[in-house]
Amino acid sequence: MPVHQVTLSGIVAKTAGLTALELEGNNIRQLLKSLEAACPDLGPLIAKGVAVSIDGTLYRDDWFQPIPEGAEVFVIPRLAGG
Amino acid sequence: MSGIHVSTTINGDQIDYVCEPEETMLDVLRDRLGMTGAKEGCSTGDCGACSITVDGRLTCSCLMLGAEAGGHEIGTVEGVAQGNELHPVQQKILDHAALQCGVCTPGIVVAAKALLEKNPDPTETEVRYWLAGNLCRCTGYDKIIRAVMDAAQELRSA
Amino acid sequence: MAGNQEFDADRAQDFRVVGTRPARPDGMDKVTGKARFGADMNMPGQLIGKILRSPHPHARIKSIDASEALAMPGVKAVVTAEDFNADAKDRDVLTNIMARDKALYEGHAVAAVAATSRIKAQQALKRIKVNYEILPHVTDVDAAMQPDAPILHDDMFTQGLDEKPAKPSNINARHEFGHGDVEKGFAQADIVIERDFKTAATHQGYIEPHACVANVGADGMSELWVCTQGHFHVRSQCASLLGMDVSRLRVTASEIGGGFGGKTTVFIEPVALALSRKAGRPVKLVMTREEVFKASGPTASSSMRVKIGVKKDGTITAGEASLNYQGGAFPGAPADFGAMSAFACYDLENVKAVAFDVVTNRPKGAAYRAPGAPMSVFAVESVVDELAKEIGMDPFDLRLKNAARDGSKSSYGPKFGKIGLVACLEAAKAHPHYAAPLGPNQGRGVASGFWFNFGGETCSNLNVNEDGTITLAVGTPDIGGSRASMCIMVAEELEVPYERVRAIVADTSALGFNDTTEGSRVTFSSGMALIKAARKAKEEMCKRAAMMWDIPAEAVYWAEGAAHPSGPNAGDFEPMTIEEIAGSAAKTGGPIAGHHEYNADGAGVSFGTHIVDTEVDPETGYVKILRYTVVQDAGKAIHPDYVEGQFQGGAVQGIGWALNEEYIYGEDGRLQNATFLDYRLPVASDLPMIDTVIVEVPNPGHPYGVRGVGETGIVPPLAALANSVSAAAGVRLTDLPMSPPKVLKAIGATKLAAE
Amino acid sequence: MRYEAPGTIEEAATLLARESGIARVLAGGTDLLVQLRAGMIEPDLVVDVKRIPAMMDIVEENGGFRIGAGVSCARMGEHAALVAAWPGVVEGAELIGSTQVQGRATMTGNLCNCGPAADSVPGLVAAKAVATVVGPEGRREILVKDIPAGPGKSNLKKGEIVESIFLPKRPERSGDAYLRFIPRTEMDIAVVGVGVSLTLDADGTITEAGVGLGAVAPTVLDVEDAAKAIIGSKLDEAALEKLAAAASAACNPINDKRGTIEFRVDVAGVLAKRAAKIAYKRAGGK
Repeated sequence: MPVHQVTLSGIVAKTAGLTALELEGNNIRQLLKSLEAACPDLGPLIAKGVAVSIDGTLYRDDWFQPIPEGAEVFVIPRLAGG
Repeated sequence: MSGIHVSTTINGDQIDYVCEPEETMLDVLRDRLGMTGAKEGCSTGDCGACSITVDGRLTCSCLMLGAEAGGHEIGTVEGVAQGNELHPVQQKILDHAALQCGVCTPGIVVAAKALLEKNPDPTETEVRYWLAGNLCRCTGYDKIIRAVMDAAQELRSA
Repeated sequence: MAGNQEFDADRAQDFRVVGTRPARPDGMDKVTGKARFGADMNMPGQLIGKILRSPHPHARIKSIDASEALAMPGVKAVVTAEDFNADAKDRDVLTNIMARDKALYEGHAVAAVAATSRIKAQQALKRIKVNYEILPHVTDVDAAMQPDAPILHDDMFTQGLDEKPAKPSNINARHEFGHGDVEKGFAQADIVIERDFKTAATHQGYIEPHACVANVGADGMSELWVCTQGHFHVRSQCASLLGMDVSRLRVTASEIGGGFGGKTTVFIEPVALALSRKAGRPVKLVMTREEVFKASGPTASSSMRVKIGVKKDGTITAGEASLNYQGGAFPGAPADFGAMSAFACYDLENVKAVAFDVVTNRPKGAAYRAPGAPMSVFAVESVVDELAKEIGMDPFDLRLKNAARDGSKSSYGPKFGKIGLVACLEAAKAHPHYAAPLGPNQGRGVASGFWFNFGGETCSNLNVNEDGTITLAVGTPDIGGSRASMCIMVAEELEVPYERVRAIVADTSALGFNDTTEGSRVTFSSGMALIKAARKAKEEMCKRAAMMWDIPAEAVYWAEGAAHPSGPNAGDFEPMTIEEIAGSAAKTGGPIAGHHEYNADGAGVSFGTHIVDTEVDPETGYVKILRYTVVQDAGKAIHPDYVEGQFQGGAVQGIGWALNEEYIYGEDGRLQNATFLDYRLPVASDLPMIDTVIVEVPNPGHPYGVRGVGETGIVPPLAALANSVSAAAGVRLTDLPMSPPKVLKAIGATKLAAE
Repeated sequence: MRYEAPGTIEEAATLLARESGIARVLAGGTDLLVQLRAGMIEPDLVVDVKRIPAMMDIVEENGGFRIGAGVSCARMGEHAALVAAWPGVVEGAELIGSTQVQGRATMTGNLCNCGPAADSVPGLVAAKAVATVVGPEGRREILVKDIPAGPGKSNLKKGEIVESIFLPKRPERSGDAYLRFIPRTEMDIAVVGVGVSLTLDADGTITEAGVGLGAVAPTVLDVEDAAKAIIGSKLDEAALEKLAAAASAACNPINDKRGTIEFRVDVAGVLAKRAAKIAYKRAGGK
């Protein structure tokens, strides 16, 4: 599986206690599994919902969105709107 | 509580109803007569969504008791179009996309029609002040004002 | 590049229906008064529900005795917290719709009655005895953060700190975004400005109060008619709150009289269902305007500090924001979005935004158009304006020099894709408005703003009827004309006249789950679903034509609303119209339909820039708006009238927020202005025409390039007005709303300082 | 609640006097219905006076105008002679609420609610208008300024109804004006309201004046010091400053959701000057 440089933002970073880490995964679901394994404290937050940004596109759910090699990946709080 | 019998005219039709003394004209229209075109946005006369005319004069139906209507001529949004023929105010509101959610629209239609009957050639400022009691939260009023001005022009040239 | 590359640039060259302005399908009913909104429905044998609400901002509920009320003639049911599912998945919503142990704000529901008339229900409320133990309260965000503040929730320990705090507080969470080193950045600056800002809580102000009619059968079969932005979400919430199966509850979305985020959650709906379940009859529940103000979901008030450093050449070296938002009695103030949006218009090396989500004894906030962004952007854009004056640079030039561009690293982390901020700034700078002369006591302000926009779960159906007309079913309530946009996109895709297509908002039993109409998502998400559904239908129709022509399906293409053989080799056939194909559908395999279900992504962020001129009466502080221009990126305007309408409506809501709208609380913790008389929405005579410029930088994530347009428009006005009024008054205004007493005081203060 | 719509004012007064519970007069109803709906009052009897012909007319009388208590503000605005004689009074009446409210609201209702911010009252006070009151003991006349006793409280006795308001004959070279301050352009309650009425002599010197101030005290004020400040002047700068100072000095306002004490005091002076200038011009002054 490809390894990505992942940046955590906002409360995701604070809960994890770090802002960047290397995670592997072909898609969002695998990435989030790797993240939860690395930072068990994030379990509840991930279950509640986080957003993943891949090369600037925000995904709210969409587990099977592929993550290309070398992509810019952020895990950020989940968004809502009015 | 005792019901009050009221004989009145609504949109040209002779109508009789019984209402409680506490009921507003808006309650009567909506709950007793099934005429739900007038909307209850505030029940304090501040939003204009319940606008009707009484003997041709623009009024909030939430500020009038149903018991007061006896012998008067009531006009509601349901009576503005003649059958399938829209009044120019209605047509221009459609043409200018002067509605979004549309809940204030019946009140605007009744109020604008009343304006143009009184003042066929209003300025933009006159339209804005006349409609100041008709709140619209969606449109910022721009397209509504344009629609009313346009309807005025059409009525004048008709 | 990841992200769905959906945009078809060639196709966008020759749109025929997209970009036109046809009448909307629901228009006729709305101008004649026939359209049915939330309160326009009645069910046979229905009762009227009314809710008893706490008069206290904070009180323990020691007991509730409804026996007298229940004994009154005409009273059929009373419900309290006990009548809801204590294991509901969203505990905050459960506690908000009906207070459990404590009333947490004035207006918090405590019990509800169903009776044979409104008057009887109202009388019954007075006979319900609630024994309260009054507790100390707090309504101000800064006061609520103090260590000695009355605590709302004993189990609230601030999240997002390095260590879990030892004591509970009213601070639910701390959020932080940014990158670089702001201290280093400030050290590089020639000028640093730091200021404090405040904004009052405002309400979405939709003209239609919340309304619903519920009917729960003895067998559990239930229906709910309701004005909502998201009937699927209402179904999901209500089923959980009442402990029912989702399949038992069918929710129909009425026409909706405005929402702006305020109708994205439930308030009275579960109560109506609970009353109906108990009474065994349908129950209609409609909020009064006072209830709407006191017990629906206004937006946050804020207290903020912003610091920005700039070099003399206009390079912004660092930006820092600290934001305190209170969102009422439960967690969820949009502080995180405020922090993410604050500096989104800038490409900064050093940026940091910290935000606190704080609870107070006010109604639980709901979303309001670009939740959280207008406040923080107001603060940032005010400081940017001041910096431009300090270094003697045109405010557009300063913004352009530092603007976020394609590929810029956003202030909240990820890099931007294709964005339209620079296009908006350039269009605004070139607009004649910006060059128009100003008179005495007049000022001009400009500001930009940003919103993310969302996609989300979407399920739409398209049916080709037997006469070749098209019916569309969408699951996203239409609050601003979206049915017209849906018809336009399908007419474009199928190359049929707009008038041949009709869209309806289907109830929850007819479609799969749809996310709510929120996040400016509908034209993007439901629109893309329908484009894809139309493509499936086209493919099917080409197949049917191929079968009838007895040629391979690949040899047929769709154009001008008809199937065509792809060339002489395929065969010599006259085009087969949609009417012909639909008319013979029964013999060629049955009904023709298309549908698409997905979780939409790639919504594409949207930027806008506003210009406003105001005149300040130096003797009274009265602010008159002279001229207003909105420039915003729509990606692609499907129905330009409704895009303009969104721009204009957003701008005017922002004007209200900036000048006069506010929740005013007394020392007693009670809301003092729960009427349209004293909660001052802008009226028609307050405003000039709102000019619009639609910028179109296509969103790569949508086949037609659509970006959501609903929310961004409310973000720039607060700052644009503040900058304009500050210029006109000759003094910087930092406290919203800029009501006349505040403006006059500020002018007076400057005059004294000058002496 | 009972609803009655008698045909004469005597019947109305009798109904009100006999009611042992809470009774209310319904004229325009633009305040009464709001209070009813909100449950702020629960009257036992509502007496609609709009079926009393004598209360539904504007009559010219001895060169002045008698305005029936049931006459809507919109009708006042449509009465050309009234508007010509008392533009300031009509201005005040026409600022009450929206077009919709105008069609129903009455000046007398505005007066009898005794709201400190009633828009039509400062102009009436400045005009020294007189109300005719009918009660169980017959008819009497009372200065408009003496009707309000405090916020929501009147000096009328049980069973008394205001039948009409009389605006006296205008001497030549007279003018009046009403200005109010609201944060919006429409639909608000006055934060400050000022009515000024004045009469000039042939060379433009003010010989008589009245100044009414609203929303700055528990009742609308008749500010004699403000009137004195401009009497004998041609409304020069010095007189205007004295007027503003007197108006501000008379204020005894509160801080509330609509405005602060300091704002009201300041703006009362500002509006007094502006209203006086308009009235002066209307009176033919230069």
